Amino acid sequence: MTTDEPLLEVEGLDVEYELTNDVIHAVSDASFTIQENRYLGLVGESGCGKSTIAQSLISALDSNGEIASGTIRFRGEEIQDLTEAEFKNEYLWNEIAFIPQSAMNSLDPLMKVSEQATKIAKEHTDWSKEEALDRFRELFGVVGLPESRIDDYPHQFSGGMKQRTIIALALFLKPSLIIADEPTTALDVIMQDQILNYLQEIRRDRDLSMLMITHDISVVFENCDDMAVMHGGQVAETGSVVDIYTQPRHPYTILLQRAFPDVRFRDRKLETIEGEPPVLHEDMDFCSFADRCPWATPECRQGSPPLEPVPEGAETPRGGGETAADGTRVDDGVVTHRTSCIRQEEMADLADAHLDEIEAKRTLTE
Amino acid sequence: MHLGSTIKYITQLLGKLDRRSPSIRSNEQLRVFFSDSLTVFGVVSLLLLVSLAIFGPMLAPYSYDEAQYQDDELVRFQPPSTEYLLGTTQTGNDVFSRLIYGARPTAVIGFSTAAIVIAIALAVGLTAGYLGGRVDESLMRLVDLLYGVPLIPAAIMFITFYGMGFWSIILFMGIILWRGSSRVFRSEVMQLKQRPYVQVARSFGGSRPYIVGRHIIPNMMGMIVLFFALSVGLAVLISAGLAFLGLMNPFIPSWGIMLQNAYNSGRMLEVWWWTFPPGIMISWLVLSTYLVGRGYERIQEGKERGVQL
Amino acid sequence: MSSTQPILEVRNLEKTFKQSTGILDLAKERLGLGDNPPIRAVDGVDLRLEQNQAQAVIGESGCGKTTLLKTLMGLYSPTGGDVVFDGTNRDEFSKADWKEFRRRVPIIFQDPFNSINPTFTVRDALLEPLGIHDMKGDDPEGKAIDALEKARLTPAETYLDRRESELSGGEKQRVSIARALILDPDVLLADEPTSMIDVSTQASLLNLLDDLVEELGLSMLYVSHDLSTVSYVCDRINVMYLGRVIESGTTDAVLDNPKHPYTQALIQAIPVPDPFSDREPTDLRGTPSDPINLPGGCRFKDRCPERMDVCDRTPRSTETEDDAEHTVACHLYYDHEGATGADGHATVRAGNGMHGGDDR
Amino acid sequence: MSRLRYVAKRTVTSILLVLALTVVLFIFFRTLPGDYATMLAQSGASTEQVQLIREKWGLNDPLHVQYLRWLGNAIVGDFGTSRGYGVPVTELTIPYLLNSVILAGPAILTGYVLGSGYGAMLGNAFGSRFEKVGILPPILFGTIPSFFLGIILLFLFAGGVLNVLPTEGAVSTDVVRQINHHWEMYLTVNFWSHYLLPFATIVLVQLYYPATIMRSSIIEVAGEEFDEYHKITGLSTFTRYTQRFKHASLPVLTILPIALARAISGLVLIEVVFNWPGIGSLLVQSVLSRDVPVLQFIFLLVAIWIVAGNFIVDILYGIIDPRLSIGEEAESG
Repeated sequence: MTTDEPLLEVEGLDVEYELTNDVIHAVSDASFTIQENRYLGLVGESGCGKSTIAQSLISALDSNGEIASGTIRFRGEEIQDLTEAEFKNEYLWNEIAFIPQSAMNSLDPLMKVSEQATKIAKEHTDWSKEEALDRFRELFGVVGLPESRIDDYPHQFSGGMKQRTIIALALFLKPSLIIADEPTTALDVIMQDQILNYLQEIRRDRDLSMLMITHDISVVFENCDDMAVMHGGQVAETGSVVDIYTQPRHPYTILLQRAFPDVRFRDRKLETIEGEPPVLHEDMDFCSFADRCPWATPECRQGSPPLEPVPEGAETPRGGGETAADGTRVDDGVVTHRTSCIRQEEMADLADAHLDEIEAKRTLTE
Repeated sequence: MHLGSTIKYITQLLGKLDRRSPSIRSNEQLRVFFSDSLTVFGVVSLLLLVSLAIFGPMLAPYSYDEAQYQDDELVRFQPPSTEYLLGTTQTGNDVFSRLIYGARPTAVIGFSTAAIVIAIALAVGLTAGYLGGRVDESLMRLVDLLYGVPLIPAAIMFITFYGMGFWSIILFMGIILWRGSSRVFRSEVMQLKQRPYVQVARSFGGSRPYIVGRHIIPNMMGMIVLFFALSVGLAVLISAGLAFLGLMNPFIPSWGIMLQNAYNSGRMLEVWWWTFPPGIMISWLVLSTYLVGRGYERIQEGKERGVQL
Repeated sequence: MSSTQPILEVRNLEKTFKQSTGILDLAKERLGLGDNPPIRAVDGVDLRLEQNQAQAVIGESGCGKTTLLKTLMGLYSPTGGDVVFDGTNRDEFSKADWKEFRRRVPIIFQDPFNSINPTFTVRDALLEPLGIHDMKGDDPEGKAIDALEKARLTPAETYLDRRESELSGGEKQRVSIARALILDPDVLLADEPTSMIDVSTQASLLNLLDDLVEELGLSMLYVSHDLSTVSYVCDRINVMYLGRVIESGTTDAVLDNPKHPYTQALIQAIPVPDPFSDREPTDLRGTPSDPINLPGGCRFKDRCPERMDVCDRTPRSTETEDDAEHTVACHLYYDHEGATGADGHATVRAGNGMHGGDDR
Repeated sequence: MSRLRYVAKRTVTSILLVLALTVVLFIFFRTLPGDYATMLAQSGASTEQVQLIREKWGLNDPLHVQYLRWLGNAIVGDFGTSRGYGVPVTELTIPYLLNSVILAGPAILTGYVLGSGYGAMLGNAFGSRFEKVGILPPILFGTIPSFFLGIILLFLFAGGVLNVLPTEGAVSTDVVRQINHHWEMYLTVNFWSHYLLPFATIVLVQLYYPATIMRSSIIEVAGEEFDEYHKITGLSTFTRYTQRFKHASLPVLTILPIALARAISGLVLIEVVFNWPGIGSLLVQSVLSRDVPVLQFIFLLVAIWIVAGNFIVDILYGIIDPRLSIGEEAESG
């Protein structure tokens, strides 16, 4: 299933925004990999740089933003130095597509939905107009929308229908990677569930990887295979979802999980994380979580912490059943589990305390 | 879609165009405001012209209507010389002195019309924006109707039948020109009214005048000052047009009247030193008010698009 | 539940808006030409808020929960039903009663970034309610500091002279809470105060609200679309759908033993932070219909997997069999012919808890 | 609702609007303090003569009777006779109207198109040096009084510096003698040489509104999500800019009626400066001579001009923006 080469590899990425008399280090030394046919969740609070990463992957940074250093390799090819035009001809929409954050008003109200599709096809493929329309009509059916309505205008569609149209447009040229920037944030919980479920369905009958960007850790745990937790522009921890749930090795990851409300354990006291994410004006040569971390030591503030692999943990993954119903949940060692916390050993017993409490809760309610 | 919602749609669109929240809050924005050279030129010119209007008469070498004689002969149509910096007019007056004197009436016309415009526009904007519903709908239809009134022809009718009173013309312009700023004020009030801090004040039982005085108007000050400046420019522009058509009181020497006298002398193109200075001064005043407006608008656009200008 | 009198009671509350107030539509309406059906945002809601009790009103966007809150707050006047505060019906309120109501029932809003007037300092924001109710007394500053401390913004003195732009999202919400507490209220109305705040500071706000209810003996009506945050703060949950309360009960009863198909779908749709959870996606299709041309009878019938032909008649809210406090408005649970109460119906469904421990 | 019904609806409302305006105008003119009869009285006519005049012109009947009589004649095309020239109003006004339409029509259109195009360029270059300074020319032409701009152009081209173009009038007197029909004048070179300067003045004056409104409208649209999405899906800059222009042209269209009303004000001044025998100068003459029927007809033309402007905008709206003309049937999907 997985060749040895990852679909997308980001190494030591730094992205900066120049303001009139100030430089914002939005992303510092970020590294993560997306394997073929796997979903990676990029999770973090507002201002942690996750949307900046998404934009830098498709060279759609704002005019005052630029990739300062680091490499982005798509199937082994470096793409971070490509100009917008070069990237557009080789990769945009044929290889890498995008689902925007507010899908509701991303469709041009003055353009028929079919017109939007034909314009994309005209730009990136050599299909004739009819061919493009046929393919889009068929995709419309797949997405669960009436094929007869592809010539309607967006204002004639409901919110849910617009969301599905955006997904259909993303799938239109059969890309191998879709970047979804907070795809369900603006949605109600039932519509969010339908759309997330649908994003799982589409990977059954096609080879597809996805980079899902969200602030909601439970969306990542349920829908992604691997994940990267970001704080203050740095990648705090990355690895498979199972690794990070069963053996979290970064204080932010642990505290974030404990701060996240879980409807199943209602009387657990929510963990609060003091302070605010740092303002990224100076060079990030320290751990961005240091000021907020109860276990911070002076070393944490000297030099930006590298991502170190976490040694293999206990055999049977704790904190959950042996294997989930459909077997995909066992960590299959595809992605190495790495953390940027230099005190990762001490984090182990902190993580165990957290897991003990969850298991105690679980047995209580059975 | 029946007509009602189309009008609403178009007003919405217009509202959308005006919905920017233009209050200058942080001093960072003031820094951006004054970093733009054109805006600084606008502000400095306004200050200069206003002080000219206040101190003008004291500085002028001669009185504006004092006929000049040289060895007892009327000095008519003299080109500029050391004695008469900008030459003399048909009736032998010194153009330079008349120009300086002209600042005050022009400024008075501009500022008093602007005061009336802002007063009415604010009243209508606050009522329509704050009350909404039918009141808002009917007031906005009134504004649409007023927009259909071409100002100069209407002014011609008004002046011909109701006389050339200095203040009656100012009142007339004020009563029609408020149409522009009232729509913008209304959409701003509607926006501010939805802000949580206003709704909390209302929930505590804050009375309507309290809410308007303490929350709505202070957050609109930036915009009120801007539209006051724009109205000054507009009023000066229109009154110059009326003066040119001979419809303003000729004994009040505003720049418009100066230009009209030069035009009526029949030798307008020859006596360039008499024709051009008043025209340039009017254009300079109106231009500087519009430049202040432009500087203000760029802050809002910059803030909204997240672009550091 | 204490049999004492509820602090705030709502009986069959209705709030409808005219679709458009354009003059043309008015004329058409007068002449009886165009049918201009009103928007029925709140359509017959009943609530009983006991002393020192925190209740939630849950629903998707557009279900009328914010309209309900604004009507309770007095921003909108109801078009039907009545609101009883501390025993007296609001229709008989004198001017003084209204003033007293506005002192004892403050509100905190969702958007932290516009919660304080940009031209105000924190001191101005806190002294405003005192000024309106002329309760400044001799030491207004002391009251402001005391309120800030209650909202756990310490050291309080350093906050008084700060401007709105110098506060973080979490701090702004705490100032709003302090402003609500300064007149020592009885009921706190909250419109999703944590939904625009990051998770890390959200937890501290939820804990604060929870403690305030206990320490100050407050009652709270907490409106939200997010069931998981609400379960940390509220004792009872009312689920709203298109203007009507379709289920109401204690937090544990509603979450562990949801009865109404919509509530079951709402709970089942919540993602849980656990990769091993085998939560099944809801099979609910479609979205709530727009509140203008509403279907007759039960408003959920077009999307309901358990739809029966009796659903064309509006269901009554009845007590469930095993827990009188847990009511549900659905034909599955009562025999509509005549017999009241939940015993009659043959196919009474045993409530199968979605998230209870039993199906782990 | 199909586009046809949308157009039909707009036509009906426009006609109703014109009728309403005629009522307003009629009342306004009839209640003027210095109407024709009293003016005659001031110029020495005895009271009996004034009474005779009022009787003859039926000025004593109740207002609505006078209005209905006026409306009856108007539908047939008879707008009364000019008091000053004793000639039917329509006959007197039409040549002036033609001169104005030939001058103002193309000039306003050119000004609008150039202004919008220039404004779009500025909008798309938001934040650049060009945009920062580029807005200056339209503002300059918008803030210089239109008649003064005319004087400057006359000074540059017709009087002072290069003496190329005639200073005033629509056609020189010798040409007038050669032609017998009014419209033949439009075929002579002489006319077009007179035409150039007033045309240029109106174009320059008209640049300001479309340029500034289009600029800020493009900037507004460029911030919308669908514009971001066009960029992310890699559409060509040309397609993106065309879509932006389409969206941005809606507010520019919305202010077209306002610009039309302003254009009439400008027209009066420019026709006086260039001595152009258009409706503007006729208006000034008739006001000074209190020629009420002519005035009433001119103001009616102005009203029709503005209502027509609104009507055109509505129709263009329906064409550009489907949300207006194509009904909404969003089903739950």
